[in-house]
Amino acid sequence: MDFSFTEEQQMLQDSIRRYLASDYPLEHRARILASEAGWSPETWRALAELGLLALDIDEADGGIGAGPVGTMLVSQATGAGLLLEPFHSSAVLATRVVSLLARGEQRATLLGALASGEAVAVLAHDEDGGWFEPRATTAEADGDGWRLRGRKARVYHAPMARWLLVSARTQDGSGVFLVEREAAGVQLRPLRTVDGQRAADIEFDLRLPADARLGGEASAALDEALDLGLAALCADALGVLDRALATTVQYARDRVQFGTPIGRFQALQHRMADMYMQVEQARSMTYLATSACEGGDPAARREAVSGAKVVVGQAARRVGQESVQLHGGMGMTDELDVSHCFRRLLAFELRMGTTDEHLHALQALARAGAA
Amino acid sequence: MDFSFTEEQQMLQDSIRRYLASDYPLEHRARILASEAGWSPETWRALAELGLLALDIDEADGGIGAGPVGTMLVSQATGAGLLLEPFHSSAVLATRVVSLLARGEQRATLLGALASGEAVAVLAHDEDGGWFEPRATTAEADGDGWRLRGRKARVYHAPMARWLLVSARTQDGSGVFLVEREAAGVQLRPLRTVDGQRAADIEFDLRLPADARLGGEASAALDEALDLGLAALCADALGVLDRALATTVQYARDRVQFGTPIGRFQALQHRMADMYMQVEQARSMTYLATSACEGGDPAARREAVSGAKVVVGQAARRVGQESVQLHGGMGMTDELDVSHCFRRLLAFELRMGTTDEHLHALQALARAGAA
Amino acid sequence: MDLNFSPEELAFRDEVRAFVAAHLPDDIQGRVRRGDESQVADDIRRWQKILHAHGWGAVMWPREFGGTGWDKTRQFLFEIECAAADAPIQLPFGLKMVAPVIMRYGTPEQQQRFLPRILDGSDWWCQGYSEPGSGSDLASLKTRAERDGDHYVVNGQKAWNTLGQHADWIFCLVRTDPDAKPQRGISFLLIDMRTPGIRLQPTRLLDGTYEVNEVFFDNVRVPVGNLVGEENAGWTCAKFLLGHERTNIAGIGASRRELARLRRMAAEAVRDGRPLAEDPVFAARIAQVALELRALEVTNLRVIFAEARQQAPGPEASMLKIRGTEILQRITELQVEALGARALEYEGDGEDVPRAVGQYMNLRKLSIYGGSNEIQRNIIAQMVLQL
Amino acid sequence: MDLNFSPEELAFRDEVRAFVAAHLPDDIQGRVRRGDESQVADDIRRWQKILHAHGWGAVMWPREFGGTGWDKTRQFLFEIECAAADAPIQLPFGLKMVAPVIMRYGTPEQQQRFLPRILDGSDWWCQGYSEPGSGSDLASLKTRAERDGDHYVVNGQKAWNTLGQHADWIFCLVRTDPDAKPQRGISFLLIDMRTPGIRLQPTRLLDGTYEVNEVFFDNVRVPVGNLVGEENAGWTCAKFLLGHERTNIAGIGASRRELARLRRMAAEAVRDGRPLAEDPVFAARIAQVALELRALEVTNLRVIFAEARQQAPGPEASMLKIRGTEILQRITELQVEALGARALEYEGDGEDVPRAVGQYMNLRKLSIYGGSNEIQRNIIAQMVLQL
Repeated sequence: MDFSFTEEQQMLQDSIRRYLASDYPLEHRARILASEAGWSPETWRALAELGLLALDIDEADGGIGAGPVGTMLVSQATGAGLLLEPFHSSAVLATRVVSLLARGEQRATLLGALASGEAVAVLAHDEDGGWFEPRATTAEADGDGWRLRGRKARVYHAPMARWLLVSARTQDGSGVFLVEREAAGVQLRPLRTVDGQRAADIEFDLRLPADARLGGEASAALDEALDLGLAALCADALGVLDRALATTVQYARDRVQFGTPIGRFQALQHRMADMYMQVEQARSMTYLATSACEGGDPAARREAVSGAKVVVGQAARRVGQESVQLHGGMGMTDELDVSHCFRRLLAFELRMGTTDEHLHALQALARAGAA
Repeated sequence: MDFSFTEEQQMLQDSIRRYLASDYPLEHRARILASEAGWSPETWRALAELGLLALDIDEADGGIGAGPVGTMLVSQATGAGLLLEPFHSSAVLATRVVSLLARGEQRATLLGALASGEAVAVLAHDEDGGWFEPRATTAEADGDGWRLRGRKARVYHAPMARWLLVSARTQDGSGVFLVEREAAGVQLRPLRTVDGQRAADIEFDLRLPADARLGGEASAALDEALDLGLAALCADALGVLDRALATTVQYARDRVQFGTPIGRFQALQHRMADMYMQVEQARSMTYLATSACEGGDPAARREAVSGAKVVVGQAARRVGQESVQLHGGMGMTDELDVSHCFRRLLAFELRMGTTDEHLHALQALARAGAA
Repeated sequence: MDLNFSPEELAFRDEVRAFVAAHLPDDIQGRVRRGDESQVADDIRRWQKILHAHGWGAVMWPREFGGTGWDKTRQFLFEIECAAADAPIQLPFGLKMVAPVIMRYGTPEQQQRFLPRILDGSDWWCQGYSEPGSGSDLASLKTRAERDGDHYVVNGQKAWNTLGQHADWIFCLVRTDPDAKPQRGISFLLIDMRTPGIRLQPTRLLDGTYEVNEVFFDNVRVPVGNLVGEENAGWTCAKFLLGHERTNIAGIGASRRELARLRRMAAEAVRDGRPLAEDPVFAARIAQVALELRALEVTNLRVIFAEARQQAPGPEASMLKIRGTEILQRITELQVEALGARALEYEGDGEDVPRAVGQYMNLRKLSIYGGSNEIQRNIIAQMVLQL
Repeated sequence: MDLNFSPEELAFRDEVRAFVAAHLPDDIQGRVRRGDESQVADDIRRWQKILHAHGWGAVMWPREFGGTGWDKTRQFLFEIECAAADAPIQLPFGLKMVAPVIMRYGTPEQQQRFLPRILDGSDWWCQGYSEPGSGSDLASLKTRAERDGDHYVVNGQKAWNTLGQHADWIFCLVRTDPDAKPQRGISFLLIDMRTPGIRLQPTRLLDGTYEVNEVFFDNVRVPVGNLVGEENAGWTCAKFLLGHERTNIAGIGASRRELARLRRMAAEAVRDGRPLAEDPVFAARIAQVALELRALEVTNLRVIFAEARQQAPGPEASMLKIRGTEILQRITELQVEALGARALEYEGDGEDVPRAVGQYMNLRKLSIYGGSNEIQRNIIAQMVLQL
């Protein structure tokens, strides 16, 4: 049992932390948020230069191969920095899917473009009516290629992606298909999410060449990549939770009412103590999920990951709400970071399976285990 | 809309309140609790002299006919006084069942004995596996009489009753049967409840004469009496809640730690404010249930009564726990009244249908209403 | 004790229901239902004029000032019916806040000048109470008003001014004696928003909307005739106003409406192939909050009944504020849960989606504004429990 | 980072499991399982002797005093296995409370005299800290010890003395300098329970049981050799003790055992014709508390890992205390809910019924004793969050 991090892992986190602290202040972020594109290609290039876009590319492919723990540490920093750029979507989720499935020249091309920041890819997986599996998206063999049809919902960062990795039902189970975002037969309806990020609903009805399918039957690889993505999303939320708690505690120290800093009022102290405990429990479950992503047992991994999603999601709800409440009126403005933490935490509750969906999944796992 | 009480109603409450305040102090109650019988026939006679045992007997039968509101007010006082004697079991529940069902000479005999305090009767209704209807107790026609078979669970005050009014399934629905507690074929297993009261599991296997059945098909009358009994039990619990809150607030004013009365600590203040709100919400639902018992619509009555059982039950849980907690170590002893309030509130949660059972019932009612 | 409404009250409720159904314009109702605030000021003004034309412009005012003179029960029923029908709110700043102060402490001239124009919707009022440094601790306010001939010269800054961008008038607490104890040197001043030196700066909120402002006063000259009550006695007005602000503070009407909406959303949402309303865990959450709301309705009626006998609103109103806002916030939370992942899309179309998510975020304010729930718990502990 | 136990640790766990399975007497195990406290003192002593015979009498002591010298991870695994197997608790008053104080501040003579008899279960210790007037505010204690030749003469009263009716010795905080500031005039004294002038009065608890006493001291003469540390420096010992008391404070073992019991009870209970475990609402409650417990296990391991590097337990232990007691209390609450109306019968037979109800009531103490959860929240706010 070891809760320490290697020097390398620590350095990865420090590098992104330092970059965001110096080059990504709240006002700068506000301008990106308000811009047409909703992200900064400049920032993206900087992340590439820091090597962070190769974080989840194996060393054999020329990447860092930082693994779940390194991904967790960097994700905590992207959360704490309220990063808008598609690190999680492209450099974690999509990159892992490619690493697990693509072969040969395609693999090299894709990973190279992703690592350099030249292109963004996103995994188009979520559908309306359920998060866990592709249902309404299908790929049928069509001559020597594929016919891809269906609809994906609220795909984070799709508008800025060159490639969409589309999960679909196939005759042999599931497959992942590489689609150019700008291809004919791909229709994006861009939207803004509750945390101000750019996403899109996407309709597919197009023919694809045979090699558009990455690897073969992809259920296990998809599950593995999604679980890593969930663990990383939990780590991102943990970073937000840390920031929300820290900013609230600081505000309580500074804000004077009735001649006393409000942080001296015992009722508020106890509520901040509760927030602290929520955050620490969220941290423990994030560690547990990350650790499970290093292990080989998919059932144990899914259980830890869903458990983390629930515990972190519940902390997100309560800490988000309490942070706003303890800031009083100031918490209701978008001037301070607390409101942006609140919205990102709300988005976390809803993304990649809601808290309720993961709670259901956990109970189903428990029933399956008991049977 | 009128939340006031008549002078007569107020006087009823005052009379029992005064009696308990002067003649039923905690030490006296402790002796009754520790006694073999678990109740004081003396106290019972005093209640009879105050006329309270005729409270729920109609005026036409020579009683007070105080109705649901009068019953509520007196029950608040029996709760606040932590009364151990079978007022609720005999003078409310059993008396109402007799009033609604018995006829002629039998009616006169029973009500006379109940009003005078000469005899105690209890409604044997609860069974293992569900509160709402008799299931495992049946009465079959047997010549010119009945064969009563079955088992009732945790019948409050049964050991001190002369008569058991036993609800049972019959060919035409439900019936209530008058059984002498000491009759052959009646087996009591006495037990102590979590609030120190005396109760019994009872097995029945005996023949009864034809007139043992009170009235005819009794489903509606049973429901009406049970709902009144539930409303009265809520009122009793409300009295306990009032006492628990008052005693906690007083303790917080008096108890000095770190040079300050603990009632000055804001975190504790806010928790007592929450307790206060729980109690007031419980009061509102008790009023609503009582008012519904005066109305003619059984579905609305059951909805209000189940709603009250849930809200009062949840208040019982939280206020009971918080009262003990805020008393610190002293709350863990049985020296102060707070522990006795705690136990009576716990019993309330479990009696006459648990909080969960009534919540289920409410949802079933809502589904039936929607369908 | 009788918890039923009287036949007269029920007839009154039916009358209100029929009136609102007949007279609330469809376009306004549609916007309120969708949470579309694009024409909020116009909607509020139009509805105020419609009510006024029917004699219902001010249901909480006495008849002598043009109100309906209704008792609190009828006011309660009126608000419930209006909310249920998706009528816009009536702006509280004139009707419920400054008007009672003017009725109680204003001169006859002030009453004649200001009250009719509040009643008919001509004047839009806004509030100048809180400041950046003084939220819960209102008495620490710093905005100064110095006497200069027959004018006060006002300098300072107010915060959390709601919808002041539409306002004709603002009522302000200002410090007229900086040397007195905090509560002693405060005065209550009415200021025309067109006076030179007033500048509004919108504050963008958590949910991305603009509904509050900061108001800056730079040598704003206010005629002394606009002082209400005596100089330095403004704290009396302030407390009086805060007492009246608490009318219908439980927000039963809004919670009922949103609960009905939640039930509809849960019936329409599909989870695991069946209506979410049939999911036992979610159904239990709805049942729980519905019960709490039912209890609060009765509690509200109890407080109304007690107040009718004691006149002034007591500290029990704090309970209505706390529970009322907690319940409505909980309902908005459940609406978001009912939407599930669909709630991620904030700026999309669809009637429920942006409304529910926006409302959930926006109504976090309920437990902060109007005396935070922490302050209300202090009041219960100190005033009710005497701790 | 690696959250897995090492192969050595897993082998160790299996060894403990096998030992307990082989050596815990059936009759003791049965009583613990049923919550039967009729022979609790004897059960505790017997189990302590069995552990001691195996060299495991004091798993938290260093080897030099006869302990196992195990690290915290092994201590953690040991306690979990013992709890899971329904072994009796090991009495903390000697092993975890007075012994560390004697090791740190005691003379070599005191160490030789007292520690071996704690280890082998010969001496039963109890605690004399709290007083009727000083619970959370320990430093306000009033029990006096006055020097008279080579004795202290002790007068006063202690409260919340757990299981002192079986005790051979009591460790006490006493006031030796009434004129000093509250924390300065306190000394740490070891007192033989057979000394004349000591009288115990049992305190009947909420759940009807006797497990705590008041202890009265009437001119009790205590040799000065029984003073630990210096006179008037007892507060140092007191704080040191409170720090060590917090070892394994999260109570993961007990919570795990009770969670397993809850699951069994829910599987056996029938509600509406099917197992309660299949009721979605109840299943969700169990799932929730199970998740919270899982998170706390990891948090506990994190704290153990951090402490191993920093030596002393930090304020994070307060979190373990709060969440650990809240979770165990919640599990006992759910056990009562699983029983439903059957829980009404407190003094009946049946394995689960009286045990679950009695335990629910008895364990209300968890959030009060050992530094109330309110005090623990103060500590987090002040020591961790620096508020």
